[in-house]
Amino acid sequence: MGWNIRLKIGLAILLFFVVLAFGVSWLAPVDPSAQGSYLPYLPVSADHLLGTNALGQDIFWFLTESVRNSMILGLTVAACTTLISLAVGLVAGYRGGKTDRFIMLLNDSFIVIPTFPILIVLSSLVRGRAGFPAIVAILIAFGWAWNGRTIRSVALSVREREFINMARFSGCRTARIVVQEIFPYVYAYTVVGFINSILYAINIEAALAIIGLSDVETPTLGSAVYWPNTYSAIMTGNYVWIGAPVVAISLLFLGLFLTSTGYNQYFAERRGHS
Amino acid sequence: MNLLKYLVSRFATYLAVLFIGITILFILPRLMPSDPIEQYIGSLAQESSVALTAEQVADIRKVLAEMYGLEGSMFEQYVGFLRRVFTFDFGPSLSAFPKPVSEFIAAALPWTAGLLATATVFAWIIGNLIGLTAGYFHHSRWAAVIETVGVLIYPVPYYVFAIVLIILFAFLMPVFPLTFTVMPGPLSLEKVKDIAYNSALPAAALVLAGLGYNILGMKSLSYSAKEEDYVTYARLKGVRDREIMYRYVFRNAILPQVTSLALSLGTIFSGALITEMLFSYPGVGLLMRRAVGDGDYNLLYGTVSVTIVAVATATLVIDLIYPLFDPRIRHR
Amino acid sequence: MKSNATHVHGEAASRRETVDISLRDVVGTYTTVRGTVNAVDGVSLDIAGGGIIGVAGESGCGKTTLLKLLYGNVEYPLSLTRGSIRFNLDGMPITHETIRRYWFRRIAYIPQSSMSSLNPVIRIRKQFLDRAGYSQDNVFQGARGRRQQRETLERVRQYLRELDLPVEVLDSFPHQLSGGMRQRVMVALATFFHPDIILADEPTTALDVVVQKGILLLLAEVQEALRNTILIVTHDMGVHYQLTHRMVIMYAAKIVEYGPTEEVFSRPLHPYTKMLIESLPKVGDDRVRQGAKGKPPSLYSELRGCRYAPRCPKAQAICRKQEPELAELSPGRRAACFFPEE
Amino acid sequence: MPRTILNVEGIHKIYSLGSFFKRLRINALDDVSFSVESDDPVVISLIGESGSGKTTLLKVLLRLVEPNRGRIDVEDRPIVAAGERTLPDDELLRLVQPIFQNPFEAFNAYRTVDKYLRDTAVLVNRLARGHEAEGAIDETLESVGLHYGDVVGKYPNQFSGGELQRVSVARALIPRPKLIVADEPVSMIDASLRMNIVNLFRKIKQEFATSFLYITHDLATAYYISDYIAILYRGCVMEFGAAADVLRRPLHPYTQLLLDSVPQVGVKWTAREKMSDLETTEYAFAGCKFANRCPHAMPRCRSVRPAAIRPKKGREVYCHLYAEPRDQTDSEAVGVG
Repeated sequence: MGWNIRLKIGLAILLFFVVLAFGVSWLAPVDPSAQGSYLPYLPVSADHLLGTNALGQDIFWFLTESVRNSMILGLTVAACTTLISLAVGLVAGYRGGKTDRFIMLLNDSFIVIPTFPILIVLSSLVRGRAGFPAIVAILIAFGWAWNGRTIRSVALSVREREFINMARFSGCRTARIVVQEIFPYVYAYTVVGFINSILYAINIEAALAIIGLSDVETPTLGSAVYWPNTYSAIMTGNYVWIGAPVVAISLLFLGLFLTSTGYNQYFAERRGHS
Repeated sequence: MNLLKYLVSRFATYLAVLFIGITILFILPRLMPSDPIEQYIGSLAQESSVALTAEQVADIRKVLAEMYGLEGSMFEQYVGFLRRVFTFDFGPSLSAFPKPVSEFIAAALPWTAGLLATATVFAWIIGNLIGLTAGYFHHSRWAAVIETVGVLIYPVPYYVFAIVLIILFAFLMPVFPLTFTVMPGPLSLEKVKDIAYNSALPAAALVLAGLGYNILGMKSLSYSAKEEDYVTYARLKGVRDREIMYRYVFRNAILPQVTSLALSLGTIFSGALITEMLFSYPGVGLLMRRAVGDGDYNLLYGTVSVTIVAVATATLVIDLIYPLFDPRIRHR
Repeated sequence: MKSNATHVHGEAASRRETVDISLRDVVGTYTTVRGTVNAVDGVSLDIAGGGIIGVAGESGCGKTTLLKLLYGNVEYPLSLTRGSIRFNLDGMPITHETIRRYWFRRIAYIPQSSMSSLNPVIRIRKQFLDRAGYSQDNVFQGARGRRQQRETLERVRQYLRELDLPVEVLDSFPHQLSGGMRQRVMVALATFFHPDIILADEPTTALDVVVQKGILLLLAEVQEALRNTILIVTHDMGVHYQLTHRMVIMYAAKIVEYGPTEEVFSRPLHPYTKMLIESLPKVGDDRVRQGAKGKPPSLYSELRGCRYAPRCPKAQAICRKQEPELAELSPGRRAACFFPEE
Repeated sequence: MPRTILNVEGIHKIYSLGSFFKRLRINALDDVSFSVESDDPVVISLIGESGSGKTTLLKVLLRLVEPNRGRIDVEDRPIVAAGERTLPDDELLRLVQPIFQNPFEAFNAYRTVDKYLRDTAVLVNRLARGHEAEGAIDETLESVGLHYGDVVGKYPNQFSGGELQRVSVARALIPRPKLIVADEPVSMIDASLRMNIVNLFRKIKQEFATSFLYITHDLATAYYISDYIAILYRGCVMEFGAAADVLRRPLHPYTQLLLDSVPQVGVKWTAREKMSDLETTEYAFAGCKFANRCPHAMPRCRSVRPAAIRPKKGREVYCHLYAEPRDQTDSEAVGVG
């Protein structure tokens, strides 16, 4: 069973960004966030692939650094939320009953409560300082709920399947049953959830940065939009400065989205014929 | 499922959301190393050329603590905070002292509610209709085109739509205003037009951002509903195509979409806040932005509390409407 | 059905007798990821006269596919790749192409699963009316549409009373009815227009025996009153014995035997039919039974000769080389076997 | 003194449905008792329609569900008593093993089937991984007509239903249990192949001295294979006794109705029966649960739960029709048919 078109395109886009972030970005000749390294407003050329901005930074190198930081943030948040959602979802789904009802009440609350205003409160309290760890913590605190919900509902339905009883009478205890029997069924959803969490984390941090409430001194995809926005790059006609990060964000999100839905489809097809 | 059981469980969720949201809001600043009072005094000392005496500082501290609800034990503070939220009294605004925060919020809330409700309902209905058509006629070429469009716009975040719309329609083709400017005055046809003209871009950004989600969701739901036995049977009964599409496919596929709308309201609201900030639209989002800029904690807590209450209530309303769509909950 | 049934069905009763179904070399093909497979592979048969016709066979033999082809329910991945299917209803020919126009009014269908075959979100009443063509749309046509709808609903009520069904089911949603009641609603839906032919696909498989008996006897009564043709597909040989007048036995996409039910059971011609009947245990019968040896051939592979030959105790060299015709061995009895049972 | 193969005593199981305010209590098992004593292994059939409680009883016996009251013993060893688990889990697995209805549901589609066999050999039989476990698996597979090579590394979808059910039987046999509980084990298998599995049960019963609890709605295979039979309706035993006796000379009107409704080859149906659809209220009846549908129902049937009447040794029928005349205060109300 081959990869479908979505998965192919999505992985190709992600590969491009991974190479950009973790391969190419180390080659930057100077610290990309240092201001005044070059003359401002240099046009696109071989030396400066996307030109330079009003602050005398190379737009291309700044962008690679931004992509890297955003991806590190996304991967960190996604890894933690995936672990939490797996634990929560499996416990709620497998235990059922009162445990399940309590966890789901908590879970639904975290889905319904809008994350963004809470983050605004947080960032106003720390005033942009000590930004990243606190933001990561809040993103994790609010990020597990969607996946937790999905994993729980899968676990809940698998729990009722006959092969769970079969495993029990083959001598398996609860931990073994969860790992051997239930995990294969939630595995695909976990992968999809992981990718979606990357998107979620990068997205919210970027939103926060764009309105100046994240740690804008650290290059991220959000601060890459914040600076041209603050310096009115639109009015001064420096479209590459604002355009490049906007395109990068859209393309990265498209890649993540295509990979997650493509993988979902791929797995569903495989399940259908295996 | 029993209707009563359903309603009780939804209401429990509502209370849990309120409780957890408000509690987080209460705990969060108390976990932070920085103290809003010291921060305020610090900034005050910087701004004023005259040095403050120790007595003055102590006075300010006392006043601020009272105003922020930071007096007494943790429990007393918590009860006080809950009272503030449920009486809709968040104390005076600091940046526009002594005008109460609730007045600002009362002025901003209708704008946000109007924009958000219009855009969400619009995106939901249009998205579901397009999705239904694409899912029902999934073999046609148009369905593939629609799906591609959906895939392309779904992952694009709110702020990108906002920025792109600003560049396109406020700079390159300046047909819409860059910032929101509606003259105060009594409601007239003229004013409604003015509001519509000024709200067009933020509304468009919100609709675009919500459209992809609804199109893709409805497309896959109606596609799978079409495979259900009751649709096959209706077809074999000779029921007309249009009737199958609406009364069989749509009526069933819409149910998960209602639930999913309720669950995604928080995300939609977050998106609306940032859109308002980028368009300077005079809603709760902009107010929140101003509160952060001015270090106006009462205003900030007021707006964020109202946001949480509003989202939870809107979710509850959708959940309460749900049984109208699903007879299996209405009639046991 | 109550005594007034003859009155209601008087007009219907007079026009039957000349129904026949004619299959000529029918091949139905599924397109799957493993390639194409002929689930019905060259079936020819003429069924004339009314009555209840049973189609028997085990899983994968093609009986449900045959029913789909007959009903014209041919959608991807199934296709009719060869042959012709014709109905003759009192001199009116209906072919594979035109059948859709007669669905439910003259040729009706009863599906296997009544739970999933009823729309869960609309009332039973509307699921009657939407076929009758008097749905909400007609209400908008004003007083005439509303009156027509009322009249149709009254006829539906009347019909349910004839079938001994509580009229209240009309105002229920499917989930409020028991499995047996839902399946009786399906029977009522399928017979409301007094169709000439009813095709039923395992109509009682999911039901308990007591409820099953009620549904089957209801079908038998409907057939007696309407004097029409009912074609019933089921794997349960007991159901065939109780209900059907004639039966078709299928094996590996082919018809292997056709004849009056009583005779098929008392004197099966095809070794497969014989094995099928003899493997059934019975209450009160203490003989040791043997299950069948081997399994049916995969339809994906190249098949030569009689498809039952590898499992047949009587198979000779010719059985493996040449395919036997479904030949008429005695009046009304056909079997596809070189060495039929005596 | 013969052994008690299976003793079920006063089992109650109540499920609560509905809301916090309007509770609907379903007596899924309402005082179920029967007992089989024998020196030789036996097959006991549990017959009932959907909603009869036969699956709940199976779950109680396998301790997947806890009863509200009552006790169960297998081979003179108490499994549950008064809601308590009276036998350690690992001992239960060596005493009782299940076979499930749909073999494709009973094996995880993502795991190879031999893993279940190995788990059973290693975790239940405490055999060492490798040769020791594989030897035991191979030996057991041979007794169901398969070889280790036929199953190793294969996923469930690579088997036919009949083959997979054999693997399932082999797995249940590995611990050499005293009782195998088979829940509708042949209902998913084609009729002509069904007897292969049923005959396999007969062979195993003799070879391994294993008793079977065979749960089914199919009276014909039950007649063919069982030594004892219990007829359940709405959570109550209606009739119990030697299989041939119960099915050839049914006493309870419900057993008679059931036998009348089976579409059996050779005996044509006559009249249409009075039908009752599944009624949830029947679970709550104070008297006989069959009273609403019973053609012989008397006034007391609706108010008094009939006690077990023993017309002869080893036969029990829960019906007022067979009560001693002196108990029968309203015998003139109806003629006994």
